[in-house]
Amino acid sequence: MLFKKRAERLFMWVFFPLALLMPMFLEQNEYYVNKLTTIMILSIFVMSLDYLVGKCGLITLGHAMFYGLGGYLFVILAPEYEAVNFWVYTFYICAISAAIALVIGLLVLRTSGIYMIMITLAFAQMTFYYFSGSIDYGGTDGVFVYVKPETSIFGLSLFDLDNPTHFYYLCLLSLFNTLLFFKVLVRSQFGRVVDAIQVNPGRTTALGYNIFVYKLMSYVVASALGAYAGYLFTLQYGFVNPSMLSWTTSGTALVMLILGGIGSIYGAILGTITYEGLHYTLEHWTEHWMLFMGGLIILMVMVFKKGIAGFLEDLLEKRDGK
Amino acid sequence: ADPNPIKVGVMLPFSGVYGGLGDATRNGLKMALQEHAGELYGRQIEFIEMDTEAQPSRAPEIANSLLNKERADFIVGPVHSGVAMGMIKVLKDKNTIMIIPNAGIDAATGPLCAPNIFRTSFSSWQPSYPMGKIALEQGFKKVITMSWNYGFGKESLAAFEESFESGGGEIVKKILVPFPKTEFQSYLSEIGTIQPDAVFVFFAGGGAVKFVKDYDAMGLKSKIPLLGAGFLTEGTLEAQGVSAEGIQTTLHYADPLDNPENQRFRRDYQTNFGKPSDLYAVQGYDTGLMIASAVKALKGDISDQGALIKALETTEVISPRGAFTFSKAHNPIQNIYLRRVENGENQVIKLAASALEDPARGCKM
Amino acid sequence: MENNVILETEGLCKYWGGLKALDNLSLAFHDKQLHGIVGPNGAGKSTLLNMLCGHYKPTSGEIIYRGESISSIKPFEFARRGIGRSFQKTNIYTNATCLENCCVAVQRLMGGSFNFFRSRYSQKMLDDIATKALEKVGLAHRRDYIASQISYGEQRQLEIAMVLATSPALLLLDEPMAGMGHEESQLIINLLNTLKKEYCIVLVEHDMDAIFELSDQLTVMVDGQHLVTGSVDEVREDARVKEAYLGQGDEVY
Amino acid sequence: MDSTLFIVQLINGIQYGLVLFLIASGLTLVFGVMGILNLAHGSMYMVGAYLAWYFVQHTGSFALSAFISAVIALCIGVVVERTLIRQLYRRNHLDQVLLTIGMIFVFNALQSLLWGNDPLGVEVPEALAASIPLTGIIEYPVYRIFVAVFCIVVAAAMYYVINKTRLGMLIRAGESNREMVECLGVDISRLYTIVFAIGVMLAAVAGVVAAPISSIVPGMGEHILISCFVVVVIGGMGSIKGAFVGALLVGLVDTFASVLVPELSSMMIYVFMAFVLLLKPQGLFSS
Amino acid sequence: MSNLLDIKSIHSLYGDSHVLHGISFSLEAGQTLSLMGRNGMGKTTTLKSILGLVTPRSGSVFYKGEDITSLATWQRMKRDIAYVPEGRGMFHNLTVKEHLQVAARASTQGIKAWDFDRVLNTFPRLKERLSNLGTQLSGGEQQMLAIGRALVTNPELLILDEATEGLAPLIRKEIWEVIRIIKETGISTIIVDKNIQVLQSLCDRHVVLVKGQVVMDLSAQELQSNLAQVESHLGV
Ligand SMILES: Nc1ncnc2c1ncn2[C@@H]1O[C@H](COP(=O)(O)OP(=O)(O)OP(=O)(O)O)[C@@H](O)[C@H]1O
Ligand SMILES: Nc1ncnc2c1ncn2[C@@H]1O[C@H](COP(=O)(O)OP(=O)(O)OP(=O)(O)O)[C@@H](O)[C@H]1O
Ligand SMILES: [Mg+2]
Ligand SMILES: [Mg+2]
Repeated sequence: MLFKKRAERLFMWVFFPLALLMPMFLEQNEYYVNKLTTIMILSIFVMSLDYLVGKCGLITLGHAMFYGLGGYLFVILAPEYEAVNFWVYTFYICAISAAIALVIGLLVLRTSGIYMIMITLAFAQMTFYYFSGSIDYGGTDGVFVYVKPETSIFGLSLFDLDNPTHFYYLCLLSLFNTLLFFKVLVRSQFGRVVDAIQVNPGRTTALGYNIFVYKLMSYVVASALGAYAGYLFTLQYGFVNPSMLSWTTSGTALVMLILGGIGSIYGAILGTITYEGLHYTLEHWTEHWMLFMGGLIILMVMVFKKGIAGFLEDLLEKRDGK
Repeated sequence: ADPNPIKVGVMLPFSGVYGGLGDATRNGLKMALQEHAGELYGRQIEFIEMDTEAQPSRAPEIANSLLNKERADFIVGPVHSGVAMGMIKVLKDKNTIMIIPNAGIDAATGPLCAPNIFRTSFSSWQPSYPMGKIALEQGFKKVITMSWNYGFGKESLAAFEESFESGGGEIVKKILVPFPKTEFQSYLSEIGTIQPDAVFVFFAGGGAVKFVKDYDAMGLKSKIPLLGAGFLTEGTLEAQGVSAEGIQTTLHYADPLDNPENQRFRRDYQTNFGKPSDLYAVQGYDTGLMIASAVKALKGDISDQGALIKALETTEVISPRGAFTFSKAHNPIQNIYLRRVENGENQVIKLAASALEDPARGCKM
Repeated sequence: MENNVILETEGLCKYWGGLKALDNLSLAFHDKQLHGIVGPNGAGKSTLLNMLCGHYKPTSGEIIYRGESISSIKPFEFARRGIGRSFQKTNIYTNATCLENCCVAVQRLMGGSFNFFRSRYSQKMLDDIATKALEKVGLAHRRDYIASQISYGEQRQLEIAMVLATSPALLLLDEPMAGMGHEESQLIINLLNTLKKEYCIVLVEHDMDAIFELSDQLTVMVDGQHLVTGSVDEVREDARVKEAYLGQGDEVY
Repeated sequence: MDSTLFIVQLINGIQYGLVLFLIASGLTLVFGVMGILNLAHGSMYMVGAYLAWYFVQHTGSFALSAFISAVIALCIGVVVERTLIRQLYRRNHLDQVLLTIGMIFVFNALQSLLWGNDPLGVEVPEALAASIPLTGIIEYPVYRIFVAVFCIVVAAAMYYVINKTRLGMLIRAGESNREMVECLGVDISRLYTIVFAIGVMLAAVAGVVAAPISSIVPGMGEHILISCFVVVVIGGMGSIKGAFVGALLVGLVDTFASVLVPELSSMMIYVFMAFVLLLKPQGLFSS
Repeated sequence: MSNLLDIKSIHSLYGDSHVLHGISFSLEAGQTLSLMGRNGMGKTTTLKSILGLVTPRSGSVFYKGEDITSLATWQRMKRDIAYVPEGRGMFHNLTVKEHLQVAARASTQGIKAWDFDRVLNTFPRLKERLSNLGTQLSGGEQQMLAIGRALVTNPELLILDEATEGLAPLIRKEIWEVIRIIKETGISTIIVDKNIQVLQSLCDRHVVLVKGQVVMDLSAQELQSNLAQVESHLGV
């Protein structure tokens, strides 16, 4: 079975049907559809980070680099005033990001622990400053995407990216696929080795695995999906800005991830919803939202020792136990 | 009268480095609309305030929420040019009015100009352009220019260079410091060795404080005059202390500006908010005036966007900075003053340019 | 005898800064024999094992496996050629079941480790081989226990099972009986007694009873250097060994 | 670049490096030596600068203000360790990330509530306000020389305490095995409270000392935070000597990059760090 | 009470798993006590409960007549207890020299029988490794260092958990000799070890644990007569 834990199954049965129906309730309000879309996109990003951090034990503070690259690659590759094909560019962007991740991974994965955190940060900061200072790509002011891609496959166009509801469903579908993909990946034979490496790299080497290759592949896969999320984010409003690449973006994703529950994959969605939800609520409630946000984050670290997902799992297990 | 309030979305930074600017702008805005509350044909004003955190990547989302969720009639913001880009992306040609109370990015009233986008502050070009002529008048031939390597800074330097070089001046070096770095020591040493006639800089906020203090501490101020776009000494004088004395800047406003509107404004602001007003408060105030006057002109009915835009375009804002009108690109046509810091205040020396209009390059409106 | 040597070292050296942890060691290990290595603490026994399995790179000297020098290959390739090892400190996947521990080992042989989609639970054959390895060390009844929940002795057994599951030709064991009770030790001794009929085993151990009982060949090292190699009886009676390692008389007061 | 300018830039680089070391010193202690990932370190730097400003306004004396600020920071450190950090020693490093990011939010909000968002400045104390001529028309402020000397003193003191005293050994031992330290009859939790508080105090003192030569603005801590981590990591975790050398190198790299490749200068310290870590994956002076 | 240590019906748990089921025994001053049992019977847990590294759910520990159950570990150790843990507890970032320096102290009575030099003379092997880090030692060297580190605190009660683990026979003898010497100076010792012959000749009391319970608590003479039964508990 793909979803072993009760909490996980419960989540799948609650979240996706709800998400599927959501736009019907929100029909009159485009904003909420957009907001939820952003949350889906962020969830994909955070989920790819969760795979790296939680499943592979590769903690990075440079994941935003790929998020940003997803956007900038589109701006760089696509002609400015011509609608390109969404699927083709999805492929381009994922492939190029994967290639970049391959090269960077070759360097970065030689280190581990805090050193790896810092060297991934270093690469992210380099790209951040590169785009911040670039003349061609708008520097700190960012660039616009004037024409959104069209989505036809063999002439059949399913989505209209300019329609927020369509875009919402595209992102929801992407999120669902990402979740499924990671779940399958974790359960796969590849996943077994990755698990082994995370728990005990020395032993895994001694069993004859070239652990570097597994780490590298994981890094590449997660980075490509991170870039895909960035690509979606760019398409949502048609705007790319270097702040997508900044370390605070990586840091925030990490916060969402830890909140949600590291290593649980679906926790990424919980974490993102919680963080964004809190942010939204507090911000509308008081100008000093930071105070409360900070306080709540601190509180949650103390209460949810294994993140929200872990908390749910314990809750349901305890009930089962009785 | 229409029982529905006029919704004014306020998209400003209330936290972080630009928090002070956002706060002052909002105060000015509210003050103006309060003062003119009686002339709005019974319409109430409802403010919806959103903290942009000066985060460009969040800008589209917030703008979108004001547009689609709150259905704001006016959206006022932002301070930061990157955020402006994100907002414009969402708001361009939509049925709400966007009024920029600070962000100077030339493109907003240049290539990206739109009927529903207005600006009550300035374009980056405006405050810096007149300084080129003044530098020449004061006999400076060789100048080093310096700013952060970002849009606002680069546009400011370009405007200065435009007028300075066309008058025969020479830019001996252009230093672009990566944003938001504030470690200036090495650049200052370089300036000290090159020894130009003067230095023209663009910095604002914390960077401006640091730069001015370092410039003085290195002993350069007394030997190489420091010129700048007005932001160098705006809202930073107290922190800069004596280091700022003697610095000359050009800007569309100065606190001690001698006109009745300004005197009244500064007095009222002080009593209302318990602290002195500043440039950003003025810009917010003028934004309020502009909204009020348009509502008044339309007798409270702002439902027709065409008419609203027309009313806004033709407004003459009687501002503390002196009256100004709007160019075709919706940017103020305004006076620029030459100021010098004396006793901790930006004293007005003279009018550097009167009714200066931004060239609005690239605007097809 | 020469013909069934499977692993040899030639002038093997390992220096840590100025310290010669291992100095010019030349040994030969024979197939289907248990080769004991003893020596005082810090003699370089663990260092030797660590080099034989590729964990450390030798400062100089050669490791020759089935006639081929393997001193410069990557650590993981040692295991691929059939050199399996257990560690001085128990080294298993503590959060997984015993079966899963062995499956990781078996999967390397069976392939499919780069398969992103195939479920790790889908291969019956893999499970069977892993179970067999567990059976070999007498752990079949612990198959579905989480490794951290079985006793220390059983963990050591599990580690040996994992090594066996990679079907090695050569087993390098570093103090497998350390910290183990009498009963568990006896279990391992019996196990090694059967295993040495099939594999070449290099055993480092301070438990003299065990090492004397098991060894076909016994090497004594002192301070990084080779002292003697020979049969158990030869070594036991060697005066130098008594002085440097065993001491006089029994360990009883 | 002629030789005088080169020398001036060399001095600038070293001076900047020393300031960086001072700011990173608390982090070296708390993160490098004790192994606590405190992202709120930058916030304490900011708090130090604001406190300095506030007390200079009220007492008029920089020295007095520095003293009061240090004491307050020490108390904050004790409270934070006792109430929050302590709960997390047994937990994942990442939980510390989350906790301290929460603290950043709180500190930022408090700063904005207490002192507003305008940039502030502290005057250089009277006694150190002079400048000495350096070359050509450039003068060098005495205060910066004072700061450099102060940094060196802090570095030397830290090096001595951490590496040569029993206290230092205990702190290091605690990072590797808390339980065992307690088994030596040492109250490790009190020790850690004190050391954490000293780390916090060092951050705040760095803020105080830097206040006269920097602008006091919201978010000033976050910018510096990353640089601090760069310094600690380049030097190698837990090594005071490493952090010191790392800081100087970063200072020099940044200064010369500003002159030689101005457009890329922000990137350069990261390029440098990546380079160092690729050559020495554990930093320059790791054990 | 003349007993140095009294342990009264201790129950300890790891999470939900109940490991110690009411352990009681006592140790007179100057005595040497062995704690025996198969793997996983709770020997280490008992020691940790005495030291406060594991908090017992119920029961109490008296040291020199004083109830120390609620004291923190360091407070207990301050009363001149020293511990050589299973697994050695090395500090990976301290050198051998620092390991000894950091631990060295006089006993509360001001006794300074063991110092840096005496430890090095006892374990000359360590002399050559003074600047190695704790984890850069061989297994046996680490064990020597752990014992040395305990001795330089000049304890009154020494607790050794498998302290001869991984040591060569010669060194093992050395250790037993050391323990005999310190026993003569009046230091009490609790030893966990698997070498029953040595324990037999060295210890005054023997406690046998089975599944977290004391099944036998014998004096030296009683052990002789019940040897077979003890051995069956230990699986010899
Ligand atoms: N990483 C290292 N750095 C420096 N010296 C080391 C390192 N690892 C081991 N040594 C030294 O090398 C020598 C040999 O160590 P090794 O672990 O091989 O001994 P051993 O024979 O296994 O001893 P034991 O029986 O005690 O386990 C020891 O003196 C040890 O101090
Ligand atoms: N940290 C822990 N968490 C959960 N269970 C534990 C933990 N440590 C020990 N146990 C369990 O408690 C029981 C007693 O363990 P303990 O270490 O006290 O035994 P021991 O008698 O010292 O054994 P050994 O001779 O192997 O050292 C064992 O069943 C063990 O599995
Ligand atoms: Mg060894
Ligand atoms: Mg034990």
